[in-house]
Amino acid sequence: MLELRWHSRAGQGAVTGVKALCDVMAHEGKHVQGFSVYGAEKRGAPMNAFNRVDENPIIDHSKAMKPDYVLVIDPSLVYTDIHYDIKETTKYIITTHLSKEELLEAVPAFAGKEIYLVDCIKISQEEIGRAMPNTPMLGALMKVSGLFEIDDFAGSMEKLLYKFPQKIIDGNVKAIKRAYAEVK
Amino acid sequence: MSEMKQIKNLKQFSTSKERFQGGHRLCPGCSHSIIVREFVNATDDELCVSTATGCLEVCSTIYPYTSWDVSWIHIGFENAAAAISGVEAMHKSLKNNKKSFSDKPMKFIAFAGDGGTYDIGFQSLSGAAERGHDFIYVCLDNEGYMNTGGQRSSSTPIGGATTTSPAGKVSYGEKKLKKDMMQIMAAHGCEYVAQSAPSNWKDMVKKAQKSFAASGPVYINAVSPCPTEWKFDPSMSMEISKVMVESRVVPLYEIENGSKVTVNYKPKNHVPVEEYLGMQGRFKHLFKPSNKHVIEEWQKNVDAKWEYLLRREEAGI
Amino acid sequence: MTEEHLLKGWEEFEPGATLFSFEGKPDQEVHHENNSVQHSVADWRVDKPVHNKEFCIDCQFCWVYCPDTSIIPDVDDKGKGIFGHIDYKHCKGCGICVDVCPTNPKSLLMFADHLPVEEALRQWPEKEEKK
Amino acid sequence: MEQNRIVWDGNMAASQAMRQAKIDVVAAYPITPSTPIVQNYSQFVADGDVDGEFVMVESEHSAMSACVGAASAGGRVATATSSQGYALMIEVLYQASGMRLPIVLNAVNRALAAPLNIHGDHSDMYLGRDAGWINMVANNPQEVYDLNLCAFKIAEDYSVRLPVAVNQDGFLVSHTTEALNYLPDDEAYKFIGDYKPHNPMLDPEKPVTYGAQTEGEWHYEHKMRHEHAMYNSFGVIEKVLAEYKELSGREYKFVETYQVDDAEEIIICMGSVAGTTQLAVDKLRAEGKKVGLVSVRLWRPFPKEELAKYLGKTKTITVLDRSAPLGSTGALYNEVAAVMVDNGYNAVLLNYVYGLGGRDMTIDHLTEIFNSAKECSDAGKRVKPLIQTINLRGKELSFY
Repeated sequence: MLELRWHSRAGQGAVTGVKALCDVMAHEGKHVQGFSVYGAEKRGAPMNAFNRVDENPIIDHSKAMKPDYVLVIDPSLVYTDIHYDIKETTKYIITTHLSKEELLEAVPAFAGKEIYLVDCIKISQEEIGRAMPNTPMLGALMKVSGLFEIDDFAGSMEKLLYKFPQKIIDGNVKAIKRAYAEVK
Repeated sequence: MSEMKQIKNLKQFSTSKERFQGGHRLCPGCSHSIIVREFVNATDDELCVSTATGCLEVCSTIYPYTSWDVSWIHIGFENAAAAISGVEAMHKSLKNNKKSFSDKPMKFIAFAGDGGTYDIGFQSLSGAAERGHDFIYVCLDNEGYMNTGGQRSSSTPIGGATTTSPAGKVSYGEKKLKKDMMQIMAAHGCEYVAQSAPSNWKDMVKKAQKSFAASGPVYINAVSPCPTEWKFDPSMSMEISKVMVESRVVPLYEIENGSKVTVNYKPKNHVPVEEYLGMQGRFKHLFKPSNKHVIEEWQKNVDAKWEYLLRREEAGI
Repeated sequence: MTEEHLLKGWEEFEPGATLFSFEGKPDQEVHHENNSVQHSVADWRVDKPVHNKEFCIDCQFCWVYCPDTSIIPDVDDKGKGIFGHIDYKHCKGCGICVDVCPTNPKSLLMFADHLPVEEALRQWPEKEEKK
Repeated sequence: MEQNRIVWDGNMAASQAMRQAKIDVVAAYPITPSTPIVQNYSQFVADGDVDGEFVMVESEHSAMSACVGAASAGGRVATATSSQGYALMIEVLYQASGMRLPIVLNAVNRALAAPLNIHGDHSDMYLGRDAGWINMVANNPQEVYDLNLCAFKIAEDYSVRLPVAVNQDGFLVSHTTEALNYLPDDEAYKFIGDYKPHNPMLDPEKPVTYGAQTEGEWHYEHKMRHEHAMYNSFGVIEKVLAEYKELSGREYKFVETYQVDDAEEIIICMGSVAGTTQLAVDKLRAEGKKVGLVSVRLWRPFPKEELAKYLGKTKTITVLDRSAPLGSTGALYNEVAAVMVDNGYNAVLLNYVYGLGGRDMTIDHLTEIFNSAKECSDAGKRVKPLIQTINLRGKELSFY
């Protein structure tokens, strides 16, 4: 089973990102589960969302998870505790404008961890026109995980977004591809 | 569209098909059934009626009997308006989808006492009125919870002795003025809001017919003298109702489209409030010298309200 | 007291305790056994109203103000409603019909329930002089 | 039957089933976590995807009242609610069932205040236990969808004519996105069938009175008629579920079981925890432990006979209740205990109060419960307190 944990701020689209990943994976015949931890908090509060993907039906409805990937879509969240319940092989994909060196210096807790960086905020601002780091993060995930060919994934996302104006769809596709190319 | 039934006089009206039958278990002399008959017999349209818990509900449908010759539902004390809004919504839904049971014109009425209107049913009434359902809400206003032994409601007038606002050594009974439901319902933007009294059958029938002709929410405040809890002889119900109108305690007026006030009847001879109060046991204690000030306050309030209505009418707002 | 024939077993009732107003269609005007018109409340009455045709002007006030639907009108040859009869099965003897009767002397008066109507009519008062 | 695969959460699954049922009137009021059902349905209305009336009332009390009015008027009716809203509806839930109106309620289960909590437990479902509704429990979005379609068909069957609640765990199902299969619109509707009105208020040819007062001479008979309909519904529910299996390939039983045949320790539960428990069973079976799972699908009417089939040979039964019983054993425990007594079974019985306010219940917790039960099996008697807690902070707490 593949497990992912998202770290986001309420309103940044982590839940939408979780659902989008579910959609695309389910389309490929996988069993999926997406959920988040809701509270009474409003826009801006740190929050988590989760994905499970498997070949078999997913019947676990607990929140217990040792994620294969930790996705951080708000740059400031690296300073909070995002390291619980991880395993040795857990990979981090982090939205930041910092370089790897700068990040390690700012947050020593990342030392010895497998981290990948990409500036999803900047990418989404430039390609979609607003800070919506969720879809570019999925592009970066495709690169790091190798789950899908990027063109296939971008094509699936394009279909998924059919209800939106063409401009938004195009922007998202561009952002996904750019994050795929830029993640390091 | 339904056609308005021609009702010029009682000779004509009394040929109506009766839609509320005898054999119900209301007290002798109860005004509720008089109002109901004046209302439901004033149209030939098909009717669906909901009724809040209360005297009318209990007494007209004690199993195994129903007094209603039209479809009728009772759910609870506080939800007559919500219940009829559901019936009306179903009617609309079936009509829009060509699944109606009948093409006949259909109207929807909720009857409730003042407890089920002014107090516990207020939210449900406010909601249904705000949503703009095509329904008529008739409050049978007997100024208290008469179904359960005469407790106070927010419709009980000042000085009224009830079992929960009794007069005693240091109390003259109810301390608060009656809630002004007419203005509240007008403020909801109801298409038609009117107050009537059963003793003036022509006024009641006219208002019923205006209600049936409306397509939006309608609120009718029908004052309903209660021989049992107001404490007067059952034969006097219409007498009391008449004095309520003549003394301007119950002005017969209407408010159209939320603002336009018309006073439908202006009594020519001045009947003091004292005369009305003196006819009922519930106000007996007000005639003690120490409580005289309450009667004075009563008269002041009635005069002020009357002046206010006349000025609203004159100003056309 | 409930009529015996209505006391059925649980399996015989309509689900949901619903009641019906009519046997057949409403325009056939045959009331269902569960319509309260089938039920007598005559035993509520202590005094009864008696109608005196001699003074009646068919104003129909008694019809409109009867809370127990117990003034049953007739229709004259012009199609107009006139006084018909009193439905003593449903009249509770409240006396409103007497109170609202405008004639002088009144065309409706209350008498003890056990008094025969003929006797009541014999006791009918004279026209009252205005004071 | 060719089916479409899609990703929905439990709320969307309920909303889509409602859309396919072509409901005549939905009267609803939003409350977390069932709010998305009301929102989704509003969007269907805005997009012209539903033909019926949608009444956005001012409270849950009025929502159910309008549903009762609409159902008695003569058409298909449904709504959704949770928790405090469910509690506000409760008076009218009794009215709906007593008047034998086939309303479908999506009950997205959530804790009851105080203290306030928006997450899933079964306090609200338990509150409605005696309200005379058929209650089914869906453990994931697929089941929410399937049971909704079945609910309309069961409720509207003439011999049943009872309202049906489809329960799902708040957030754990309602807000959890999963892949599921759904029927094409026309097939789903064909399965449910056209609404067959019975004593509609709106038929002027047959005026009907709903909600009369039944005093001493009558009330008992009417309540027992209701009771009879409830027990009688087992057969119809079974038939509808079988028809649905034929159509969709998905099978539902009153009581779902997993590895119970030779099980010495059995957990009995309701709701989404069943899936997690199944994984705990797998884990322990791999270690050679004889454990099993019974998940109750039909909460009312309670399938006593069906349940009895699985409890005769086991050594210890642990019943999980997701609601604080506050002064006694849990409601599900009580049902199970009655089945044991009625059948002369004598396994050790344990009761856990778990998962309140959405507290997590993991495979590890369930393993711990099974292991605790094993100690009773080995001892041949109850060596643990009757009521225990799991994943609760603070000093160990148990009762009886």
